Amino acid sequence: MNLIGLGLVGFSALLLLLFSIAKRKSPVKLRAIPALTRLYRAFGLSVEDGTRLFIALGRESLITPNAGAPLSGLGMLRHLTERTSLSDRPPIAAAGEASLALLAQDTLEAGYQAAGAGEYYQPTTGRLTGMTPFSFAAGAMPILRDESVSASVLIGHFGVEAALLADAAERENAFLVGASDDLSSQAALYASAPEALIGEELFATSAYLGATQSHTASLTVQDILRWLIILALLAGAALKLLGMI
Amino acid sequence: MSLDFIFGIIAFLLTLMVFSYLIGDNLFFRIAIYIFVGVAAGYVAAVAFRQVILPDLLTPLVYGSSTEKITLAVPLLLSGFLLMKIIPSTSRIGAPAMAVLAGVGAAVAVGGAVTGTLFPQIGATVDAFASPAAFQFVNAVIVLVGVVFTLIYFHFGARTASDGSVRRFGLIEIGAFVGSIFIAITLGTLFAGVYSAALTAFIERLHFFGTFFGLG
Amino acid sequence: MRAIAVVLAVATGLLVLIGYFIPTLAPIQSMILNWAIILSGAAALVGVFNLIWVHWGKISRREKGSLYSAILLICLIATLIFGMLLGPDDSNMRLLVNSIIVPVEATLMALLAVTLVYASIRLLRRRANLMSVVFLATALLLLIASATLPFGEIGPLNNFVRPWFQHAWALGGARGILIGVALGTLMTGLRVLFGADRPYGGK
Amino acid sequence: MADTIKCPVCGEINPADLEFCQNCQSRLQPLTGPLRGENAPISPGQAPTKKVTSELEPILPQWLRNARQQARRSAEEEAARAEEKQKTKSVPSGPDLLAGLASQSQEEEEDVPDWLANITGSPAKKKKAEAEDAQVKFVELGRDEMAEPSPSDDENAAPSWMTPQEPAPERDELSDWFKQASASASSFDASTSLGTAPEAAPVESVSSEPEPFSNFDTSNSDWLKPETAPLEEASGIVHRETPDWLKNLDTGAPVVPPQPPTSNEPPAQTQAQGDVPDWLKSFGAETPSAPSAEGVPDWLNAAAPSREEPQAVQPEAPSSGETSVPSEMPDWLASLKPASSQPSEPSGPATPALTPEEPPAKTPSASPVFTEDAMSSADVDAIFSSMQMPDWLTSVAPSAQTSEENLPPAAQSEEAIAPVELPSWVQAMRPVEAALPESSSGAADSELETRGPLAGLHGVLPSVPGVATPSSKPKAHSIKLNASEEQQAHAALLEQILAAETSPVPMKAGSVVSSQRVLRWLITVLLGIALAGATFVGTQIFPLPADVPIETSNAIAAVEAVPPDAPVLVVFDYEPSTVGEMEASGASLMDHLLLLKHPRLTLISTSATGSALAERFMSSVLVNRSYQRGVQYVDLGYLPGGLTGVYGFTQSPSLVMPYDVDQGAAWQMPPLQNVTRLSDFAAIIIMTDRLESGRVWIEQSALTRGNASLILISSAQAGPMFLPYVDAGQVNGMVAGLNGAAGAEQANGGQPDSVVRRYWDAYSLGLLFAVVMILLGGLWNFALGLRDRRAQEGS
Repeated sequence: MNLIGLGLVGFSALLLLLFSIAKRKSPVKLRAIPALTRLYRAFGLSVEDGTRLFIALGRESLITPNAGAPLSGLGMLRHLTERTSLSDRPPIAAAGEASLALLAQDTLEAGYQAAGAGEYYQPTTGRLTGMTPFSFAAGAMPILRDESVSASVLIGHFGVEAALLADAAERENAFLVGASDDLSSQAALYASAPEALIGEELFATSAYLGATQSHTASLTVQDILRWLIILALLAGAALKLLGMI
Repeated sequence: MSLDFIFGIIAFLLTLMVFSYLIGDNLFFRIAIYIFVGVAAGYVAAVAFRQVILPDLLTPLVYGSSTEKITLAVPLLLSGFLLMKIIPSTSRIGAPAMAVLAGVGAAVAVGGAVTGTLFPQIGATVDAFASPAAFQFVNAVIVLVGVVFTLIYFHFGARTASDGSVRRFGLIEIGAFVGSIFIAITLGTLFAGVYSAALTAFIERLHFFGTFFGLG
Repeated sequence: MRAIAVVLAVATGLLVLIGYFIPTLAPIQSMILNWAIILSGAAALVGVFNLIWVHWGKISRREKGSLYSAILLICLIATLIFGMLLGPDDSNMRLLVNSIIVPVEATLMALLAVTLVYASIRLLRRRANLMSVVFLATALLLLIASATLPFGEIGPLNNFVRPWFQHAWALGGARGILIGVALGTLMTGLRVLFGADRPYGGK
Repeated sequence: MADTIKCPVCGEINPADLEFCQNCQSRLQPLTGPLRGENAPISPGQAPTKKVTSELEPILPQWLRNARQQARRSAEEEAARAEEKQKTKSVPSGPDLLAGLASQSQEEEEDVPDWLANITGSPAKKKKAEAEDAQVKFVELGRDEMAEPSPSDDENAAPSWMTPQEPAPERDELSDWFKQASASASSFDASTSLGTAPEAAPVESVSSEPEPFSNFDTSNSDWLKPETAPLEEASGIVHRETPDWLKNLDTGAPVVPPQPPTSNEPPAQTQAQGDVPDWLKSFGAETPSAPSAEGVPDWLNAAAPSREEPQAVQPEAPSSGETSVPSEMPDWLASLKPASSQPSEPSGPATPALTPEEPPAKTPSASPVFTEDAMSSADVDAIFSSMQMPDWLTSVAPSAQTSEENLPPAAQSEEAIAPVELPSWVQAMRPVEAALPESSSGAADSELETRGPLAGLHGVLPSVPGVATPSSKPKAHSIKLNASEEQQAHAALLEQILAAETSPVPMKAGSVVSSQRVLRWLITVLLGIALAGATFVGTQIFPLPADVPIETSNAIAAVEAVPPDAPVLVVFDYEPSTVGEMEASGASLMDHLLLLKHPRLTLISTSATGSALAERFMSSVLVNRSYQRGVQYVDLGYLPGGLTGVYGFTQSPSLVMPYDVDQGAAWQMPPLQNVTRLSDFAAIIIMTDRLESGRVWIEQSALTRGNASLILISSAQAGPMFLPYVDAGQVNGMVAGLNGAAGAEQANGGQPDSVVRRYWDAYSLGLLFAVVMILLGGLWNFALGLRDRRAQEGS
């Protein structure tokens, strides 16, 4: 089983490298995700009307199996910062775990520098709003109300406390997209968030918001692995029925 | 007046102040959550120091063996870099420490995804067909169909249709539609569970009130 | 410094990753993971100072809500000092947790009971599609199946429908979502390990 | 003299005898000739030197003295005849543009010889009128285009600045001077005057001067009212009566000059002086410069007379072959030369050099700019409308539009295109009005640009027939965007996107926001009343589910399988937010376990607050079992590191967590007697509210727990996600939420004071309340959602 796992990781890495380096004749076409389309538009509008973007990265530690979601959120934060760093009100990133908040600060600073506006970076735009799940949500709720936030993104690992942030955003008539890798949180966000990303869509935000080729290559590799897993499921079920495994 | 009674009154007042959010955002709710955030942060930081930094880093460095000291030199150095992030002007020094955290986190995420989710979930889906019971078999088929179509739902690759719109291959669109139904059923089921948990919390708070006032 | 950071991230990450599949590297993996645990503990302290820095700035600039920031700072510093001196397992600290953290968090959770009902009512106004209809129908079915009536249970719902949905119908979608999340996590982690994504800064 | 003349304007070749171009109707024959020698023109404002010729008589030859006396006698007889004529004939008052010269011309007519009288014929008027109309139209249309003059133009075109032109003393001198001229007329050599062009420049200059006035509505412009009143009166006189000398111009045949009596001077004089303001009399030049009074230098006003006086000799236009005129050109007439530097050859007039008198000609140039802009430039209109403009400026546009409306359709149609093709600021730069006198006088050898930004400049483009023809309509330029269908489609798409982006997003109406608030309050009140009633009253009318879930039954069986006094590891891995549910969920099972097996408990937590919650659980939920820390149970506290910490603990628990919360040697304490590994525990109970943390324990402990049973106590929100592990056998049993706890309570005897029993009524009520609210509210909002969608599709 270990070798299979290692082989799967190696195969995935190889595909990712190939699709990241290979030059395509035509750009990769991705299915429409209405939530991300509206999110992209909300970013533009918030920059135009001088309001603020708020990105919540969740409260999960980086050294857990759920680190993928916050890492994806950091990737989106980077691209977002590059595009909105010069707006009247720069975006604010909040985290519920200390190391994640520090990474958010580094990501923001790198985004400002990439945009040629490194001197405008403010460390206070990357915040630790709380160090427990609900204290993180409670600490982030005033930001939605007091700092003229017009668009919010919850992307990372959240619990059901994400529903409180979605409710606070609706009270302020602010646009919000919720994306969590936690199933209970997804259920709560599907009902309470104006827009919700389901499951794997969370990891596609960077590619949909105009990131590098490696992000679109990731989605291509995910599609390939997806069909391999489907084949494995069908084959495994058939073999199991036949008693061959 | 005992300390428990004083803290009981504080708990009651804080509960009442947070409940006031149902009326709308107000001063009392703000005060309650800022107290809560401050206490929670202080408590977690104290836990991190007393149960992580002290026993795992400082104590071994003082009382540990030379091997332990050498081994802990790296995290000690990286922790020193990390503490530089307290001051914005020296925050860049903490980059290597954050890089270690990010690298380890990515590795744990990849390892956990493969060994903790992919293999177990695929295995459990396939193993369900081992049951001879008809009802179990039906359930296994439902689960398999649900897994397959849910995976199809997430397929990202698309192509430009004749009408100019970007869509997925026809069969994939059909499969995605079926998958969306399974996803809706799953999220609906989980939503019921989330509401049950929140409702139980509500009831528990009401019982707290009842206990505080000697009711119920 | 940035180059060193990239090298450290890739090297430590690959060692930990390989340790999952090659048992001989497990000790190195365990050692690096312990380093990461210590670093996350140190990061918690830095994070607390970050929290103090943000709210102290609000107070010094006399921004809106600086009163709340002052309250937060007082509570934070007091809890931090007493927690470090007495330890989090001290009875007084536990009393603090049970009288402040538990009631507030439990009440915030209780607020969700109202919030979720309100959100469910508004859902079809926001997204009037089949998926939302199925979502609500399933939720209502499971809620009814979870309750009992004064005259007794709602037989089939409690005994058959609820378990069947939880064991079969919801399970398929849940597994599909979890597998999809795992695929996304795999790719995201690999991008960080390749240095394509550098959340720790850099280009 | 050449046989043909090339039109200086359009380049058309015309016969030499034509005065006007066959193509563009521009004047071909210069009307004035050069003035030389003693006849050199006086500079502007310079008074002619008085000549007392009587002092020279003694030195004159006899024949000349006789001639002078005859001349005096004849002059006296003529004066007497003139007086008689005056009695029977009304005073011929010249047109307003000649008003200033009327008396002067009449004065001249006293002694003016026949040749001079003949030039006051109707043709001269016709030429003047044509040229004047041309200039008025030019000003109005922005280019040299002949059109019918509008009455208003005619009136406004009246060069009222001419009225105060004649200083009385000069007139006296002129009369004397003319007497001498007439007396010595016969002695002049005709050859000297041959080929000298008739002096048309003054006429042209005169006709060009009305430009500023032709475009100003004097009735609206306050700043003009003081002067326009007399001007309009003067013009009225013009229309009532045309002087004979002007009538005669109509017939080219030389007529016997009338002998205007000198007595008709005073009336004309009085009328002119009576109508004209004093300041105007004293300094008539201010009148023409008045429209451009702002920014017009004084020298400009001073220059005006030099362009007016030629009007006096305008009747000389037709070359009658008289030779005495040039040689005997009076000083005041000589002063015209600078104003209209005329070439000697009409066929090829030299380009006039810039003379100090040219700048004055620029004076009117301000008026076409204003009128053109007001008429054709919306930009300037916008600018003017947005700024504080003086009254005189605001009054420009209406008058311009008036004159525009008076144009014939053809002229308007051309006008409708031409100005638009030229930005107003470019039009404002055109020296058209300044250059036109020369152009119309045919003084330009090179091509005169009358259109576009180069209008008024000479020689910038070659004179090619058919090019830059004033009367030709401008080429029709297609205004259609030269873009492919695809480009236009993209442009339309971009337009739609921009429209969507920039379209104002309607803010939620206050009523909507308040309705949401009311809905929240309604839910809060109804749910609060239902739950509080059931809680505080303590009803137990809702029975607990009789049917126990399979996973719960398995959990109960696993608990009952634990040996007595066996070590059991309890993992507290939930947040304070779910403490109520978790304590209710785990209370029955844990109580059942402690009641039956009296296990030795080891508590550990993987959340920072878990340790406190564990103590709370032991001291509140299980208070009846009176477990003491350090005796029946040990609390290892917080296990940091998440996955890594759990992994390490499952591998070697005593090494990872050697101390309890009181910093005692945990593994030496009674609850952990003979326990060194995870497999030494009889059971592992995981109390969690999250799939992730529970999954970590399940997966990490799978290889090291041995025969220890794994039991999950989960929150309802994570319960369904653990079912696969239960079904797969990785977990021996699970109690999920209050429903699972109800089943566990059944096994525990269903005690009425159990937590689940006390919660159940409120719980069932809350569930049913949610069902009713979501069903009714959902249907209502579904209908509203469909309505909104239709509205959006409709829009």
